[in-house]
Amino acid sequence: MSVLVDEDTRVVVQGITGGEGKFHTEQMLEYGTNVVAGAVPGKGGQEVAGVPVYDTVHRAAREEDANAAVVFVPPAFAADACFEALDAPVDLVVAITEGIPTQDMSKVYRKLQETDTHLVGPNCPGVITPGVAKLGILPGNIFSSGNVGLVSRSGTLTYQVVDNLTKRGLGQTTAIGIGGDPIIGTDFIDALELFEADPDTHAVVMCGEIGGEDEEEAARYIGANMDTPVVGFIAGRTAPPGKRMGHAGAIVSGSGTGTAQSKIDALENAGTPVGNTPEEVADHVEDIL
Amino acid sequence: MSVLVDEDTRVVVQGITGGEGKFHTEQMLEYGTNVVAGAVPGKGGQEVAGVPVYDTVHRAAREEDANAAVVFVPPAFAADACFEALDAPVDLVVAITEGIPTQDMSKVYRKLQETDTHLVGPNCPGVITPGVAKLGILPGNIFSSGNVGLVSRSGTLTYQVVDNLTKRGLGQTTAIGIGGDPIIGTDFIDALELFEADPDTHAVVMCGEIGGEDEEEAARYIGANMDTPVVGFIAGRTAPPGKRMGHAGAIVSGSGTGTAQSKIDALENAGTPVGNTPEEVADHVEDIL
Amino acid sequence: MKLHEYQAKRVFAEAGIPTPDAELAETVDAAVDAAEAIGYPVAIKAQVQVGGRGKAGGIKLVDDAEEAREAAEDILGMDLKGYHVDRVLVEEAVDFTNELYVGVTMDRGEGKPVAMVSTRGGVDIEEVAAEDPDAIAREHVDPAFGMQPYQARKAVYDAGVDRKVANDVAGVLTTLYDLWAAKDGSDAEINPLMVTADDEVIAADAVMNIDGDALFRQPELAEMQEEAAEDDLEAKANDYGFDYVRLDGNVGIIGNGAGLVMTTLDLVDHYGGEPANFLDIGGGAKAERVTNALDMVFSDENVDAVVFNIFGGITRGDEVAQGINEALDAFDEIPKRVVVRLAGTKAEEGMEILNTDLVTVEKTLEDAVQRAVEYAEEDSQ
Amino acid sequence: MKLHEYQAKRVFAEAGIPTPDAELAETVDAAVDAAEAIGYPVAIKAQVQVGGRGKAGGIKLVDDAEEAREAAEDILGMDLKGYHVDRVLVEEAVDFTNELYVGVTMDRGEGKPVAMVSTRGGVDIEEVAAEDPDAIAREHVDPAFGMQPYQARKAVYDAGVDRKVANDVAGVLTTLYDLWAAKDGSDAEINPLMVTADDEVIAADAVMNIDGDALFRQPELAEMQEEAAEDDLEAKANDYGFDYVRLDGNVGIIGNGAGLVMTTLDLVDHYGGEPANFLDIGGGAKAERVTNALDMVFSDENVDAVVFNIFGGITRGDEVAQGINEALDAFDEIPKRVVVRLAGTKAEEGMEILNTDLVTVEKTLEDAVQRAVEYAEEDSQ
Repeated sequence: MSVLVDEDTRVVVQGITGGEGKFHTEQMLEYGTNVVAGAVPGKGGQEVAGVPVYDTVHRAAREEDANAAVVFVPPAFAADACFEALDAPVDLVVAITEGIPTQDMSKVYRKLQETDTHLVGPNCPGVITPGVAKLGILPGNIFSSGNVGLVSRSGTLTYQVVDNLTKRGLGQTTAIGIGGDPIIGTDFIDALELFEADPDTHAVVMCGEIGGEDEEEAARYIGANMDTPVVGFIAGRTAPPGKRMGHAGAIVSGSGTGTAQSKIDALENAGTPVGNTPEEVADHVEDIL
Repeated sequence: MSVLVDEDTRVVVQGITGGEGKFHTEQMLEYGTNVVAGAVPGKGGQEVAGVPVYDTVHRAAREEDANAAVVFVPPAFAADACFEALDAPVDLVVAITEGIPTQDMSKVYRKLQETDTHLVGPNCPGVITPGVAKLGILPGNIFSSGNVGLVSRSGTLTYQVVDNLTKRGLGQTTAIGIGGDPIIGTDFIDALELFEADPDTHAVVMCGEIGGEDEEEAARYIGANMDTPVVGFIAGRTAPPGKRMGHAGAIVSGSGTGTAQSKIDALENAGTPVGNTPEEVADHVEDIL
Repeated sequence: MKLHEYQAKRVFAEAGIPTPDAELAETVDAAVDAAEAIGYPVAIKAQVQVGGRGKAGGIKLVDDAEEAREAAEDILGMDLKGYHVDRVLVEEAVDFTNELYVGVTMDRGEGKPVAMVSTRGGVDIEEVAAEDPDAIAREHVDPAFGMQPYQARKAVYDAGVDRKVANDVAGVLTTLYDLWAAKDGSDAEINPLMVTADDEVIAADAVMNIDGDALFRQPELAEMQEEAAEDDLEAKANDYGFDYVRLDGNVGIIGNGAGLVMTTLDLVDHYGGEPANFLDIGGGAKAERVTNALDMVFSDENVDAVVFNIFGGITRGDEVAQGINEALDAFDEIPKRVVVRLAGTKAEEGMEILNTDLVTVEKTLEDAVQRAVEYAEEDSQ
Repeated sequence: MKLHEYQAKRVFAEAGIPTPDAELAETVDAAVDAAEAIGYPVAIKAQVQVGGRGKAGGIKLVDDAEEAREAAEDILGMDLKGYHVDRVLVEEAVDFTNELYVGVTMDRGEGKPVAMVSTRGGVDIEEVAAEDPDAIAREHVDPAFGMQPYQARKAVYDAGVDRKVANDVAGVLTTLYDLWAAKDGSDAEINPLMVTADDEVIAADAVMNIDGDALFRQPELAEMQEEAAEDDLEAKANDYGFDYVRLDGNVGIIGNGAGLVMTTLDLVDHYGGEPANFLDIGGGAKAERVTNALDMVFSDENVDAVVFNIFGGITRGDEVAQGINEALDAFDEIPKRVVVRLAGTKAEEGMEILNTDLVTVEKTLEDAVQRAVEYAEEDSQ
């Protein structure tokens, strides 16, 4: 089993005719993902990598029974693309786009609360159920099928941690890159809840980073609600307070919470071991399984 | 028993310091309504008719345990007053104000869907549970306590019908003037549902008028869901198509539905007798009880 | 409040919706000059606020100055469905390959705005809606969020608009929605939205109705409001602030509250009479309004008798009675017999005050209506 | 993007928020002239984009021309927390009886905007928030509806603002929210919002930060963006479009993706080294960006060795390797030793391409970091 993505996931790619959209559609197809349609206004009737393109997501969903959307639309139009996917509706929207204005995402987030759709991202690498399908830009070859769920705010850090797991033979049920933006759809707690409910996920790796309170809240959730063991990793231990490190999320306010140490403490208090290095994360997972 | 308004209803009057607000607060108090507070920005600390005034509805609700609001605020500010009452929150908002811009009400209606509050009106005479309390501008003396529920789109027509009922000794559980505006909170179906659930309401009188489809929809609801007998009345049989008769609602499009006849037919098809005159309405109720 | 076509087009053009070259003219000479300046063919269009102007001869297409003069002479001053034409819009005739419809209105039933697109433009859209509802794509809008760009595209593609102009039509629809929302529109329509051979879109007609309750915050639009060129009595009612509709019968009706007044009309009919009008004096009616209402009904030469039916809530019976007495006192001879029925707040006090030398008093609605119907029959001229 | 105080005040004033009389000056003479024109007392305020200017000597209150000249001489050209002061705002000193705080920001945790009001204005509001959270009234706003008037009033009354100015303060807060929403603000603050003896309110300071991701649709604000008067290397990073933070250590770090680069920093620390910087070259990095990144790190005289850590997703290892070869080929002598680790998309191809005469190649992150820490120790100057 898996979460969010499985054999029945039928994907429409929004922005499939753009450079990134086309490249990653090919990559997704190559990985075995069931990409059934593209959606680009004005490009209906065309084909990209053998996939039919429609003018609207609604039509793609209707004609091809798409139930998931991946958004490769430029930032200025990406919030509208998310609204469209939520309205179609599809069950899962994975928004890859980086640089969406925060106020746009605040409105998307507001709409999201009224739907049953899962939105992953934006500014995220996507979701992969190894051996089954990937939605997004994750490099498929480093993943392997197994019993570890993974949720991470950071893209390439996810790959690093997965690489360490896979090389030890610790395969994954599903890996979810939730993205590092100030406002995201699926957060740590949503992902942890999904993994907790998945009988095949025997351990979860959660990769956080400095900034915000999401890891602290996730730690409280783990302590109160989870039977599945969790292993943590927190990036940004050496980040100086007050400096922004790339991600909008990765800023330390210097006020106690939001620092790497407060997150590590919160996780450890919830009984979640935290690795100092990606290798140590794999060590902990190995100990558990 | 009754619906919407009972002994536990504690009222805050929004706009209590205005001419109408003050007059009808006195009338409501005289009728025995438990008016516990007023709310007018900048007038906190004053008193009107012995009732303490607060700057915000939230404070009035907090300090005086108000659970219902009556809105006597001028049209330009009335939608904001409704938002405030919904947010406080109170269980019931009765908006008396006439002339609220329709787009404002569309937004209030949108917000209303996310709450558990009943909004009655706007542009309505209010709600009365005879002998217990009245919220609004209805003349208390024509009502009497009994087993008939009443719901009406029109103010003075309500009084006329009630007068006919009362003079026959047919008292009321609760009478609800839902208002004649294009967009209202509680509609016929909402009111019918409340009366259906009230064991003390043995018959319901529903007064409709030309325009819109609400009576037709209510008729379908009655046919499918109601055990409590309903008697109908429809104003505007002689109205020529295409002319607007006062209420924004009272316009006949000439397209078959929305006419008095289509509404009468719909009600009669649902087994609901329709009176030709207010007297005949009382006749039908008398036959039923 | 309805805007004239020329006003609506100005509002649309300012917002960036393409409209044809046009000029307003109040005289035949001005119309011909405008036609010459714009270049033929041009359309000469009566500026009156009724639908179906074309069929009624209010729109003419002309190819030269002579035809322009003839058309302007015909249209200026004509009576169009009861409206006097005192202005024409002289407008570039657009060469089109297709006529679309786009519109925005409030869906009462849903309590939210709806945007509409159809490829069946250029004809009466209500007929299309009745015959073939699927020919109109409808997209409901969340009023809190406003129309999202994808919604405009969805409506346009759902309607089957050609992909070559879909983007432009979606743009026009988005602008139209934003205008509708910003200007407190009740309806905003472009019918037809023409598509030219070059795949350009242009608003060949424009409808914009404004929510009268919102005019207080739309000062620019409120200024566009003109004296209604309507029936004199309806204009008078407007000045008095009454809701008034003139009908064909001879029983004058005055009351408070639309539902009760309609019921009074229905009862007149029920008892064999014919209502002469609908007149709602509204809530809280004081003496002056009562006087004005009687003036209204007495001014209608069709009226043979009057029923005055007040059920007080806000409105106080004693004040109404006072008003009736004062109003009727002012006449040397009261022109029609008046039957009065008061109920509700201060009704008993009112009944006592009423001067029965001037009016007939009845206690119930049914009796009052029957009496007025009798009087009207007796006094029928 | 941060606006300067004078820019934010202009934006606020245009929207109708009262601000003091003020003039911008770039020279001492201009500052004195401005002070004379405004009338004493005036405040001379350094225009640099850091907080705590007052404590650091960047704001002076003066009573005559002599004091104005002295203050302008002191402030213009001073170094304020690493920023060079080349402009001062000369501003009417407002006589106040009370100092309030009003602000609007995005609450990340809730995913929605929050408006804030406090009567504890004029001091560091973050300290107030930490010590006495209840001293700040917070009102969350539904981003679809925008802030409703009652919400502004509620926040103002909840904060305990005096009833006499409550309405005006609520008006300022509403305007501030609308500005924040219309201009894609990340934070908008007035601290202090002064209350005068006449019960007028006036924005004595102004903060407006704009969401950098939204500048594409805020052309007027984008124009206000100035060359950062920052650390040269940070300015360079900005030109290159890198996320870059300079630190105190001697191990230069280049990587792709914020989380991975932070992790690389953490590992340098873990293995006993000290990171010299955070440099994220972002996704899809091609040869030119690699060259620029190496140029950045080599330009930092503190750097003794470099670790280049790429995990490809969008980014292709072969392209990165190509870029590294090209960049290093251009040097007669490579200034620091570079350890490269490639993983993910096309990593193996990349490893084969890499010229091991120019760089040290390691297969794992841990090995790469350890090797770079060793090199940095060996080559420490």
